[in-house]
Amino acid sequence: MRHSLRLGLAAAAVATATLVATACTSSGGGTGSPGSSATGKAVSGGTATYAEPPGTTPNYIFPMLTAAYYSVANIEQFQRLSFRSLYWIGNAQGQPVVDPSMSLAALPVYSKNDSVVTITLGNYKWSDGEPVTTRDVAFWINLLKANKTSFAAYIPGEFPDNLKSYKIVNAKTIVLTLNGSYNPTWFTYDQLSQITPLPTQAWDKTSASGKAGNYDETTSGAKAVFNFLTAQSKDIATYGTNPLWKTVDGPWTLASYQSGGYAKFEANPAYAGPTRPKLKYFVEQPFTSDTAELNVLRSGNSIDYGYLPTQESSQSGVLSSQGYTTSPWLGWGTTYFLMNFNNPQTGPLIGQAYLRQAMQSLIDQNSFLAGPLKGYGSTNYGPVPVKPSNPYSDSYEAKGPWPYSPSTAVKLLKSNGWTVNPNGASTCTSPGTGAGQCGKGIAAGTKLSFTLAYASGTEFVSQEMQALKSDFSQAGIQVNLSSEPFDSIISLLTPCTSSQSSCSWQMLNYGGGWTYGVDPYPTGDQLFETGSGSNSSNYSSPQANALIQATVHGTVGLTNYENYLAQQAPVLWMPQPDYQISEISNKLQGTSPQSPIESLTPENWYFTQ
Amino acid sequence: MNAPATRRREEQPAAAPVLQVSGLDVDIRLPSAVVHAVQDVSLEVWAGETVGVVGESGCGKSTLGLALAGLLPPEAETRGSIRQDGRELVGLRERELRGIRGAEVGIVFQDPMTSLNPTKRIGAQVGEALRLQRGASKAAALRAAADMLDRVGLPRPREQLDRFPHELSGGMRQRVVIASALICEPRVLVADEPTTALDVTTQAQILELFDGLSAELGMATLLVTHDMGVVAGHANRVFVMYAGREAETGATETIFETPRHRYTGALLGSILRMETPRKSRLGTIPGRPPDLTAPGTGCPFAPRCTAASGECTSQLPAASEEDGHRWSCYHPLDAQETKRIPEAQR
Amino acid sequence: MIRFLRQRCSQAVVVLLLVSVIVFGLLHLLPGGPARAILGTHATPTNIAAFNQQNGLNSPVPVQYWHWLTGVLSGNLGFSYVQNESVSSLLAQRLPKTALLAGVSVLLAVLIAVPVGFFQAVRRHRAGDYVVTTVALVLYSTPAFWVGILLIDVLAVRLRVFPAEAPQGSFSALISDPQALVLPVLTITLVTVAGFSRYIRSSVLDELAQDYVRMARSKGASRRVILFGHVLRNAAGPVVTLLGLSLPFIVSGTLITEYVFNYPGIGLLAFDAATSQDYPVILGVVIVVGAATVVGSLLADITHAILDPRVRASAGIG
Amino acid sequence: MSPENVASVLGPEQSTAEAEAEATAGGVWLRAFVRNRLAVTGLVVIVALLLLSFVGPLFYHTDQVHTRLGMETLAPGAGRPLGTDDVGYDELGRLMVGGQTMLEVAFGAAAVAVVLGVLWGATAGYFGGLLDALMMRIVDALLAIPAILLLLFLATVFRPSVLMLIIVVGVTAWLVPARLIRAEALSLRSREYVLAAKTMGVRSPTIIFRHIITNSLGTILVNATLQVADAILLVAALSFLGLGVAPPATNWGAMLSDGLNYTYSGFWWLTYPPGIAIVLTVLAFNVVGDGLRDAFGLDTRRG
Repeated sequence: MRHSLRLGLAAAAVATATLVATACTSSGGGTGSPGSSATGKAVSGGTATYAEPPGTTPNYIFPMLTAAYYSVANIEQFQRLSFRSLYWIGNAQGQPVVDPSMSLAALPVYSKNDSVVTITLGNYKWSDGEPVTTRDVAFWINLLKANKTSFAAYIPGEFPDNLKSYKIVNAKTIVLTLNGSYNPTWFTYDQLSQITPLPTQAWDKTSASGKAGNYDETTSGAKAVFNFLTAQSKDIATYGTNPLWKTVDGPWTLASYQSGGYAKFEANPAYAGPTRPKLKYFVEQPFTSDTAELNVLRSGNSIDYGYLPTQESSQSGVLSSQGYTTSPWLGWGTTYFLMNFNNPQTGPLIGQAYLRQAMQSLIDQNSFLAGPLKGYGSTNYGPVPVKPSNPYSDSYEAKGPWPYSPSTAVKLLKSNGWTVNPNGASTCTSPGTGAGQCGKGIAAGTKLSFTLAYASGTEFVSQEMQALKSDFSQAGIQVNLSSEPFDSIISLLTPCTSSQSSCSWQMLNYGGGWTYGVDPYPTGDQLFETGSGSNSSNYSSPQANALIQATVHGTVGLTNYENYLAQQAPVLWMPQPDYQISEISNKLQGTSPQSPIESLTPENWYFTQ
Repeated sequence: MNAPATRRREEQPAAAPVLQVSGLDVDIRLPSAVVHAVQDVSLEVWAGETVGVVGESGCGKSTLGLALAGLLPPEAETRGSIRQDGRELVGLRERELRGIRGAEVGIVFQDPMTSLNPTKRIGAQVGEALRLQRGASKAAALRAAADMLDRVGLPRPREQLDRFPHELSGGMRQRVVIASALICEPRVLVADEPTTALDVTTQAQILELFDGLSAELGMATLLVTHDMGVVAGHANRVFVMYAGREAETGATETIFETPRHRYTGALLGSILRMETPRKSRLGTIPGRPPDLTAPGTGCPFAPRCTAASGECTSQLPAASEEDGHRWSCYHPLDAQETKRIPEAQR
Repeated sequence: MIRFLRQRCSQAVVVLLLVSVIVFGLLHLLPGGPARAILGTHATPTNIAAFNQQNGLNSPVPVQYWHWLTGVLSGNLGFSYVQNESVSSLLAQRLPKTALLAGVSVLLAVLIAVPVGFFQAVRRHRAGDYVVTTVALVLYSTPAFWVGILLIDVLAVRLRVFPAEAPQGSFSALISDPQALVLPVLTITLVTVAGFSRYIRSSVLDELAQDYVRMARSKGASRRVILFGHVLRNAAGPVVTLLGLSLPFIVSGTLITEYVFNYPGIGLLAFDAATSQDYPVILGVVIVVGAATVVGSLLADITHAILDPRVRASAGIG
Repeated sequence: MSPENVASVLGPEQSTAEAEAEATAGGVWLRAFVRNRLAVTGLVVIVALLLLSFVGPLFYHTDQVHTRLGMETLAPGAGRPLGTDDVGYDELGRLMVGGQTMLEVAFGAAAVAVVLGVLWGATAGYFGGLLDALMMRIVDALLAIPAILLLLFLATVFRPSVLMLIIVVGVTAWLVPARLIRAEALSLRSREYVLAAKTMGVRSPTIIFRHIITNSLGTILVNATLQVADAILLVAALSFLGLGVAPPATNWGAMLSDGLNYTYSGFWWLTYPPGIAIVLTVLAFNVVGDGLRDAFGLDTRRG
């Protein structure tokens, strides 16, 4: 089970599972992209069915959503089919960069020392025939300004707080004036890519029967409009029929929806993008478990675009004889699990870099890759993944400063005042803060013992955790495992202070890490900066903060930041599993590349005879 | 309904008994053992006659009754002969037996509370045999049922047809049971402890009903009971059973006045210890009936018999007969001993 | 009969009230109480405090109970923040699907179990009885999910006779594709038949041992007449009661089966709710299933009373 | 053939004789049970599984602590009679460890359920009246809630552990014994010896323990046996739904559902051993329960 949730910030930030690199070395989208080997003549029409892995079902249609609904399944795989954002991440090579041809606007122009942004819209139309205008962009900005705390992707200090004013120059051009200078890449990727123009002519109203107006121009009006649209979005039973959701600028219109995540989209003939849908319908179908999905995949042809559960990857051959092509899908993110720096018992231990580094040295990523992940993933030693291929990662992360080496771990512990007790619990025998001593807050006799709660339901995570417990014992680090449902794990993910009862967790693994969806430019300002909303492990390092700020406000690259965090191991880096091992029917073409931010573009898909 | 019965009666030579049992053995096979429930029993019942079969619990008398009605379980093995109006019943197949049960042989069981199907209406239950055996229509069966209920003395018989058993008292239910056993006017009626579950007044009424009906229908009635009092008033002849065997048989007066078998004597003697003879139970004879799974070689009553001698335990006594009075005992009661049984009981 | 109905119905009302008390109790058992249950796991302490204030959750428990109960009675079972839908609307969508699955399965189970149970009783302790008893016991002892997966493996994947998945989408899509219902129905039926037939076997054996059966035989009734004319109706009473009582067990089996076959019913709803700590939904399902069970056993008892005049007469039992 | 069946076939006479014959031999039910070959086989199976789980590890040493990635999902072979599981544990050793958990939980839950149910049922049945009505309505209400739903709920509130499973399963399973014992108590309380005890001023708890519960021991024992079987199935279902115990602890249900992740990879040694262990155990307890019930001559439809 992969949980491609991206939780926003407000309540319990953090995102998750997935991503990156593949063990297969082929370029781009992995092995055997179906698109490259068309076997028959393209036909138009037909219904393509996409299998939704368990726990990744859509249930919220209004794009300005609250934290509880903030997920890949809702945004990239549901809303974006109908409502496009200003900038589309993911190019034809499957890299996490802006694709201007798919974007509603041309690349922005920065001026005045990168403090003013000029955005020019392309020729897109709403399905009711109205053009997509800068007024629609302003509609989004107005709603956001009035309701920013309700929007999951809002981070205090960032958009729209960093927006001084905007000015509509004409129907196609809008100018944003910022409160300072920003790194243009960061601003485009992590701020502007969130802006989703909304159909003012249909949505700028406060009741279903009311007429659309300009309510959003006052704060109270914008609140009323937001509340109305939110309420409509909570009426899930009407998703297929509510006329509100029929005004779209994307290639697909929701035709019907069932609670539980079954969604049927109909092609939008008015879509003005580069590729118009050839399929008539696109269906997303939920599954309760990987096994249920595989059962269906194995027993017939009702799924056109499914996936192979990692543990059953040996079935690839059988499925290939059934007319499916295996195609690993690499996501853009990093995988790790958390250690709580503020836990009253184990916080002082976690605060010691040498101990974190020792633990990182005990994680046998290659074994995990070969075993539980069956080769569908890649090693991962830092915040910026090496795969999919991208302009940001540094070769330092390729091998990482702390590859698997139990002897290094033992050495690190011994040289810092610990008596190592393999298969038991190592004890601190040289307390104190001097060199070669255990460190601050660690008393003599302290034992290395932690509890680690991990999310149940994902076979490879469970395997990894069992192996990790076993490996850690080599250096006398005791890990007591408990498995809990994903949701109960992530409900603990919120920054805390040692006096709070919510800080009682010691280690948590929700089976993922961070998906760079909100922030495709992976700066870490949300993850590792002191006090940031998604810094759930309460890591705090002045040096890390400085390096992060440099990436946001300056034009410095990411290298210093990412290498420092790889070396410090503020979280324990884990191998990066592929987002999913897609199984795509040979009859379905045009599916390559698979988006690094996990969005779906069925408008590119078509059946062959 | 009277027509066929009358015809049958005419066909039978009056000189032959309706029911003739000879050398009957019934073994019941259990997984662990074989119960020799009935051994070498011979008896005859004539039309209009009532024979009382008496004995303690476990003496085989009910098994005998079931054998006569062809109702033994599949685990039972029957040898010997049972003739009803000259027709051999032993060895008949289930299908053939089915045609005899209810039509030629009726049976009334002990407990009227459980003998009736709780979910079927009285009328249907009484008329059932007629529908099964004679193929009567529903309406005809109901009409006949009402007649029969009337004959067994159920008040307002027509109203009772639509009622359910639980709405009736015990005595009324037993009348219903009797009516359903007699609806086809069978040649033989086996009444297995028909009054045990009833109160004293009802007992008397039911027994009188039997007397009347067996005379009226010319049935051969076998009255199975443990109650000597019942036998005294309502049987023409008595058949005393012990451990699956005949102990003594003869005319009712003979048995009561000059019992020869010591078991019969004990049965009669046991009554006097009870304050109300009619309620007497036979469990008051010292000792326990023998284990029917492993019968010994001698007289089965020997272990409980005060007069038992060596020969009693080694060999089965042969039957002695005198004017239709038959007993199997090495040390029969003499007149002196008989006198000690109080007059009231004879 | 009227007295019986009145008595039995008032009993059912008491039980229903107790079910509601239990559910209300569960709501309060949660860490964070009902506020956490209703607002979801993402609620902050501040949210919870505000919610408690707003909804009178600081008032005495009986008062809260009354408010909650009147809400439930007017169809307000709360809102699922996880599913983004009101619980009653979720249940309204899912309940018919489960009712269909469970209904068909149970009907089939009864249709199979009754003759099988009769057969076993009649052939008691003979080869046929032993074979059927063994098969039934093995099925009864096998976890339902394994039965389902083995069926899929053989019938869907290897032989490709039936689809491995229940139809998705709306209720009409469900009934328009009966093929896809076969395996889920078969799974529940197999597991249920096993228990039912054992029970019916004993039930019929008990009836066959009754005096009235011997009485019927003594009237010359054939085995067929005895079984269908006499025993059936008497044995049906306990079977109907069993049906009423086994509703919760059937729901349990349905839950597992829905999970295995990806069947969008209330079992799946409850399971998803449990793994995502969506308490309003779990409790909504509990209360609806509880009510259905109570009503089911009420109906069963009434049917029993219709079948068995004695029950009607002895109102006020237990 | 069981005694009550004989009784039903033969009518009152022979059964009395038969019963008396047995009574003289003493140990009526024990003899009847021992004669039931199927039930004895069941008992043997249970003992064998207990030995396998609890004594087996003393003779068959495996490392159930350290995972061996690279040795995972190996087919049975020399030194690993049942192959290895998905993290490299020896499957046979795993079966023993899983059996311990499974049987501990099943016995524990059955014990909790029976104790709770017996006390509740005996109290309700003995006192009768309004108290009885109220107590039994509570049972009805709880019975109306499917155990698995309740378990799903409880399992999300409490962390899964052996003790938690015992309590949670026990707490949902006590209703049936409560009903059975209540019915027994209702009939026992009007018996002469109970009435006598009452008039002599014996305290109610004493009567409940000495007379009601003692005389219901047959029913209790039969039900306890069946409870064990049900608990195993329930725990298996919970494990399948992901609510079992945390690794490296395991139970047969968890092993089976883990193995089912590999259904199509053909790793039969991951599913069949734990699956068959579950089926065998449940089957054995059912057979023993039936045997006991027959031996005690209890109504076949109860318990």
